[in-house]
Amino acid sequence: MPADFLYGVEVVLNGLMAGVMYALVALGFVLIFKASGIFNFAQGVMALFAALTLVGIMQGQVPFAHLINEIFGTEVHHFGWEVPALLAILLTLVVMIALAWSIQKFLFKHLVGQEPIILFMATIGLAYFLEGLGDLMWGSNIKTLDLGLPQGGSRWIEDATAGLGGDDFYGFFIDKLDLVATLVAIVLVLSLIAFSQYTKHGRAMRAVADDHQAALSVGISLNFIWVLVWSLAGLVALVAGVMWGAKSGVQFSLSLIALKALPVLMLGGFTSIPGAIVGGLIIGVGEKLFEYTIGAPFLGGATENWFAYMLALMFLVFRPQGLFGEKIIERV
Amino acid sequence: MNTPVTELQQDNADGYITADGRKIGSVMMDLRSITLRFGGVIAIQDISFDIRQGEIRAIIGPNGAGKSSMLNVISGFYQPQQGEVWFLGKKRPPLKPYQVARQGIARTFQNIALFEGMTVLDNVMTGRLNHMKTGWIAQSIWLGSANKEERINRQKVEEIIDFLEIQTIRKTPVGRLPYGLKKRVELARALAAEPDLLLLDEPMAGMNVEEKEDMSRFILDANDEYGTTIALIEHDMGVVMDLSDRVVVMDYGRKIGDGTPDEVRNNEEVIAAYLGVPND
Amino acid sequence: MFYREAGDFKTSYEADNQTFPIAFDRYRYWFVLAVAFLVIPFVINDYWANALLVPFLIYAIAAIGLNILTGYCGQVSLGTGGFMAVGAYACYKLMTAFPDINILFHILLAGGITAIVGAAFGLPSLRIKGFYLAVATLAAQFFLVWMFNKVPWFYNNSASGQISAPERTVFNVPVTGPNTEAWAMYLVCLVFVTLSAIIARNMTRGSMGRKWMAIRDMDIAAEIIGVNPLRAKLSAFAISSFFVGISGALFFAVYLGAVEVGEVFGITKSFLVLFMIIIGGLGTIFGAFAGAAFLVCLPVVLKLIGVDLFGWPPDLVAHFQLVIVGLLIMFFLIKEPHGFAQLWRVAKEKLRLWPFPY
Amino acid sequence: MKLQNLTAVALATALASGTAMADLVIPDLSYRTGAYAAGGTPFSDGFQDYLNMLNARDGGIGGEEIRIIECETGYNTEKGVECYESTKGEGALMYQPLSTGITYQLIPKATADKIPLHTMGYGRTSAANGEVFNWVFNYPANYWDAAGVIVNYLLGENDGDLNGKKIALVYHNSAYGKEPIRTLEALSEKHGFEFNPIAVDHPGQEQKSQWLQIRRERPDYVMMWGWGVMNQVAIQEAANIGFPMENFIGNWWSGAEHDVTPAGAAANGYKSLNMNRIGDLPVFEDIKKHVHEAGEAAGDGSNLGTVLYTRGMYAAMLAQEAIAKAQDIHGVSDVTPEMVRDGMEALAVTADRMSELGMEGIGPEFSVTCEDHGGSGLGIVQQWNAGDNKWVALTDYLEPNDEITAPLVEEDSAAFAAENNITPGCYKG
Repeated sequence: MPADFLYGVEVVLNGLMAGVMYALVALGFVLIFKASGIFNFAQGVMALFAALTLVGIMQGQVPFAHLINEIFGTEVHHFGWEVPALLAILLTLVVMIALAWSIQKFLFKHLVGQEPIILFMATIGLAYFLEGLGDLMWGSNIKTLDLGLPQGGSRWIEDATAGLGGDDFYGFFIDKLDLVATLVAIVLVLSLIAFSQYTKHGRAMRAVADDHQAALSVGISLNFIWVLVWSLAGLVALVAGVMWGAKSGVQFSLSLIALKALPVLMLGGFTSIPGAIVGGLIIGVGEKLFEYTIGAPFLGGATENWFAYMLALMFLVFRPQGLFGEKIIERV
Repeated sequence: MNTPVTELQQDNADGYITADGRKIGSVMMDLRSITLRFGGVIAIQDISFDIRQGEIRAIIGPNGAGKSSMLNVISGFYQPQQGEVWFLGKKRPPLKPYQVARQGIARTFQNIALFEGMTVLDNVMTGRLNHMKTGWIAQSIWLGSANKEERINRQKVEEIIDFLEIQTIRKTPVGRLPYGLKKRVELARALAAEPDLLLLDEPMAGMNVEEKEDMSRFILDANDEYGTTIALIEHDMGVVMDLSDRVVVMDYGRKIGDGTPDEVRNNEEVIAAYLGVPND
Repeated sequence: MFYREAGDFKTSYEADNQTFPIAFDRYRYWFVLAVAFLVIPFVINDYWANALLVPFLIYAIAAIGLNILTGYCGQVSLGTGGFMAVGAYACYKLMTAFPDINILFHILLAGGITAIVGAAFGLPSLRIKGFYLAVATLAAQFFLVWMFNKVPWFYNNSASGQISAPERTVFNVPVTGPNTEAWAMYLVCLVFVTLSAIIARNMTRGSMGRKWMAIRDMDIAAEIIGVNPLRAKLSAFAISSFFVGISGALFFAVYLGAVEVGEVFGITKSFLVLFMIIIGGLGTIFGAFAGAAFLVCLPVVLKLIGVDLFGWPPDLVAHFQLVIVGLLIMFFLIKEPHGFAQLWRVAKEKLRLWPFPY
Repeated sequence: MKLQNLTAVALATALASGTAMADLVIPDLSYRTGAYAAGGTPFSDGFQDYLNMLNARDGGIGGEEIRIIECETGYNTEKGVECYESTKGEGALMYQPLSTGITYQLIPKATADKIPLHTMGYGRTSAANGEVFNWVFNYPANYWDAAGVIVNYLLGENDGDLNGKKIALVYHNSAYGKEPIRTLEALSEKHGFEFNPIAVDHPGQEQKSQWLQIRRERPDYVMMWGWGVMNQVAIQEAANIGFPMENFIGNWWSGAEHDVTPAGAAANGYKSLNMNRIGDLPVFEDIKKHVHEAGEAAGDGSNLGTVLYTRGMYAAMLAQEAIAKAQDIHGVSDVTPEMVRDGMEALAVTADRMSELGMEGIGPEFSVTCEDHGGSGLGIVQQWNAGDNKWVALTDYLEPNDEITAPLVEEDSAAFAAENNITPGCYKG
């Protein structure tokens, strides 16, 4: 087989796995939007905040150290212990649940029944707040996230496939971290589905997503469900933060991954979990393949950012109901 | 009951005189063998009827009979798969709803479709949009023609506001109004367009008796003072029988009756449809 | 006691339909204009112009533009940064290609070019609605920035890819370039912002505005009463982009003087202008000003209080600033979800009835 | 309009509380927040700590106390302008804008206001031409020098012959990243290597396409012009595809500790340029003693001795020397911005002086003239040792490629002069 074709296949494979990473971020958006109609602008910052908290707990950092030192003239930075990864993840989850609870209690409880644009705006405020809070708590330097996740291309796959092409082909490159991310994403989605299908709270969650009024009338506590949903979104944010943070270190730019999730949401729809996954895969493959075939050779490269949006846009123009939506019949 | 098409065309010039002595003119809107489907569901099946100049024409039938779909076909919101729509003696090509509106057809909606963010005055003014022609440059500097046009149309709107007795709520945002008033504002908006044909989709749904009486009066007055032709959907039989000159009865997407209120009242199929004779 | 409409009878529809129906509001409006035009230019210094007033005025134009599209016509756009870049680069190309023509025409023309680009990117709005459209406009944002960065023609092949504004004058007074005085900069922006506000007000109170609002409130009903959705939406995109383009041109030529597209007109700019109109109040001209003032001044004020008054380290203040801006946004939304403009309206209504509680 | 009144009140209060003493005002436009905070923080710490140390140890410069005004820009152009305007009234002697975007903003403004700018290793490269840019100084080195130094280093590695080699440039898709392209194109013609620029869009978290391309094309060397998260991701991805790290060379903004640590051991062997020497310097003892132990550390004090901290300190030292020179020339201790400009133009950094200051060999020796504001352009190549967790200098100061860059500087500054009606010539006061 010609090397160019095989490299194209390689680009597609890597695009698929990049798509999984995008879908991980998009999932958090979908969970919240589906259950409460809130377009959560703060999802990216939540991923950053979760990852910062995880690293902070693991390294035994004193929260708000800089502030404390400034006010009391002390010199505290670390507690002097290190927390094992698993325990730290659990503690971070506790923090994210507490965050979910406070968001519901102090913010959205007071905004029940408002228009979507106002709820969206509230999440913008939340994003500012969390960004500042994360900096204040843990500092704004880059932190290394070391959970012992495998990194680097898989030699085995490379060697096993090197024989497929001629001398110009070096075998497929697959990043081990991407493989792990794919596995984690599969587990995450399966457990989310299992949770929503087979548990009481999961079913209540779906009921709320379907119809608030009806759910209320059968005695489901909306408040509880929303805390639950924000907690789940916090969990998804943590996973996304860990996966992206393993690559780049934990730093402010982590919050910008939200921008990679938006075209995925557009394509897959804001309310569909399968949509987020398939949308992520399409965007991942589409943008990588475009860069490989047209962007880099003819347009000077760096086309991925806008092409992802263009792809989603083109798709929507021809299929406004999105990937899994049914054809809309308009009524008056 | 289906009036043969040939017969209608002969009638075109004539019209008839109603019981209360109004002169009804020639055929304004002629619907010929309309069929409308949504996927596999047939909403309207091969229906023909006409609406004449100056008359009040009612469309009645049980829920889901396809009445609203019929109005939607007339106002161009749905395109029928089969059949022809003739308006003012011409066959109408498939038009967008806004093009239909520009031909002089205005309507109200079953579930009020007012512009909630705007005041009553602005809502009624939107009814005049097709009468306002100044370009965007003139509007942006608000001089001469734009100002004059605004004033003339405002005058017309104020007439309608007076007519419908909603002067006091002129500057109130529509979102704050109670249901009955909203219905009235919606009628005002439709009347402001000075339409040749006015379509009313359940104008009295959810109203109490007094409100219904008011609304009936407005409908009759509109027909009387402005000479507006009206086609309306209504569930309240008493109102329908009082108001309308001729009635079309629909059931399951088919036409089961057409004629004067008295004729329809005595039509066996209609009675069966309403009382539920054991054929369903 | 003087804030009353009682006794202030209107005898014509024009009088009833004017922008400020209450006499006191009218006086205040003229007073603000008089101060802005006749007092501030004489007392302004570089700091006030560059740190507060000029960015405030320019953002107000952008916010007016976006408010027409989002606030009046209901089409949420996140492409503002990209459209501002179109205005800036159009202005730059015109300035350097036709140096003898007055810069004011270039700025207007830049607005016109942006209007065309904006209308083109508005086409998908016929099929895509709501948040989906917002995300779709990001395609414009990313593509435009990428293009201005990538195609050397746009920056006249300069080595760094930056564009910088050469000196241009109006009545022999430099308004762009390094020798521009604070008052000249301020006045140019003030003239544009005043005209923009008046034009936007006129458009939104007439039949165009009603068409836009009808589309915003219920697009199907609007179409059935005779609004051509294509024309209404595209005209909103075009006119909105016209203002946004002007603000971009001013931002580049008058305010910053040199611009790198990815940094100045990036996605954060789009969000910033959107935040302005939401915080200020959607669908009001006043809201555009209030939102711009809030988001331009607040960081400066917070910085002054934190750094200069309390003597805290700037990084701590900067972090706190984010927390405070976030909290303020949430607080305002809980107290008054419809922005400053609504707060202002409610206050005025209370004032009208004062001292009676109802 | 209400809000503005509020601001006016706040502003008046704030300004009234500030003290306008006759001292040496040096603004520090730092960025400790936002996407680039990790780079801005250590630089600003070093800059401030050194100046504070001078105050504590020597009582300032020439007996005149230094007042640092820190202003947070967040690497954002508009905030940078606000910072400039709010500090220039305080009598700022010179600006170090610390961002290419803000530099471009300030070049015309500072020129009009007659305040010198020092943009070390960033900003507008052609500002090295002092006859066009009277008020801008970019010594000791600029980006075009950096490209020349890297190519010279590679020539040295390959016995002076790069013919037929493939060299790729991974660059931040912005004005900053595009800077070296012209120089490298000219150099590729001269030395016969194949040059391939590869763009990475901001912010650069996702670079799979770019690195797959590098993996396919197998260049002999990869250079990087990156900043922010792009650096960390690029180093990780290079390690992932198994690119030999010793053939991967970043510029001096892509070679700090925080750029390599997230990749852990995989980053071992990565090289980068540096414009200043690293390692333990005697001056650190003074900083510890006079600043950190007195509880006056800028930031949390943890950055002492890092690459960017040392660079910030180096920048402060260059400012100190320029001010001292100005005091020397004009015979007054309370200098004005204009005098500082003269000091900068007469600056001569010698090895002896650097040793005297406790920072032996921190930078190359260079002297500034009215024509050449660019310094010598020398740089070192350093390598990351992941085992010891530190950078190791591989070379002494290497020469750039002046015969390639000089005409480019000439061409670009001439264009600027023509656009802005500047008649090139030395500043005459």
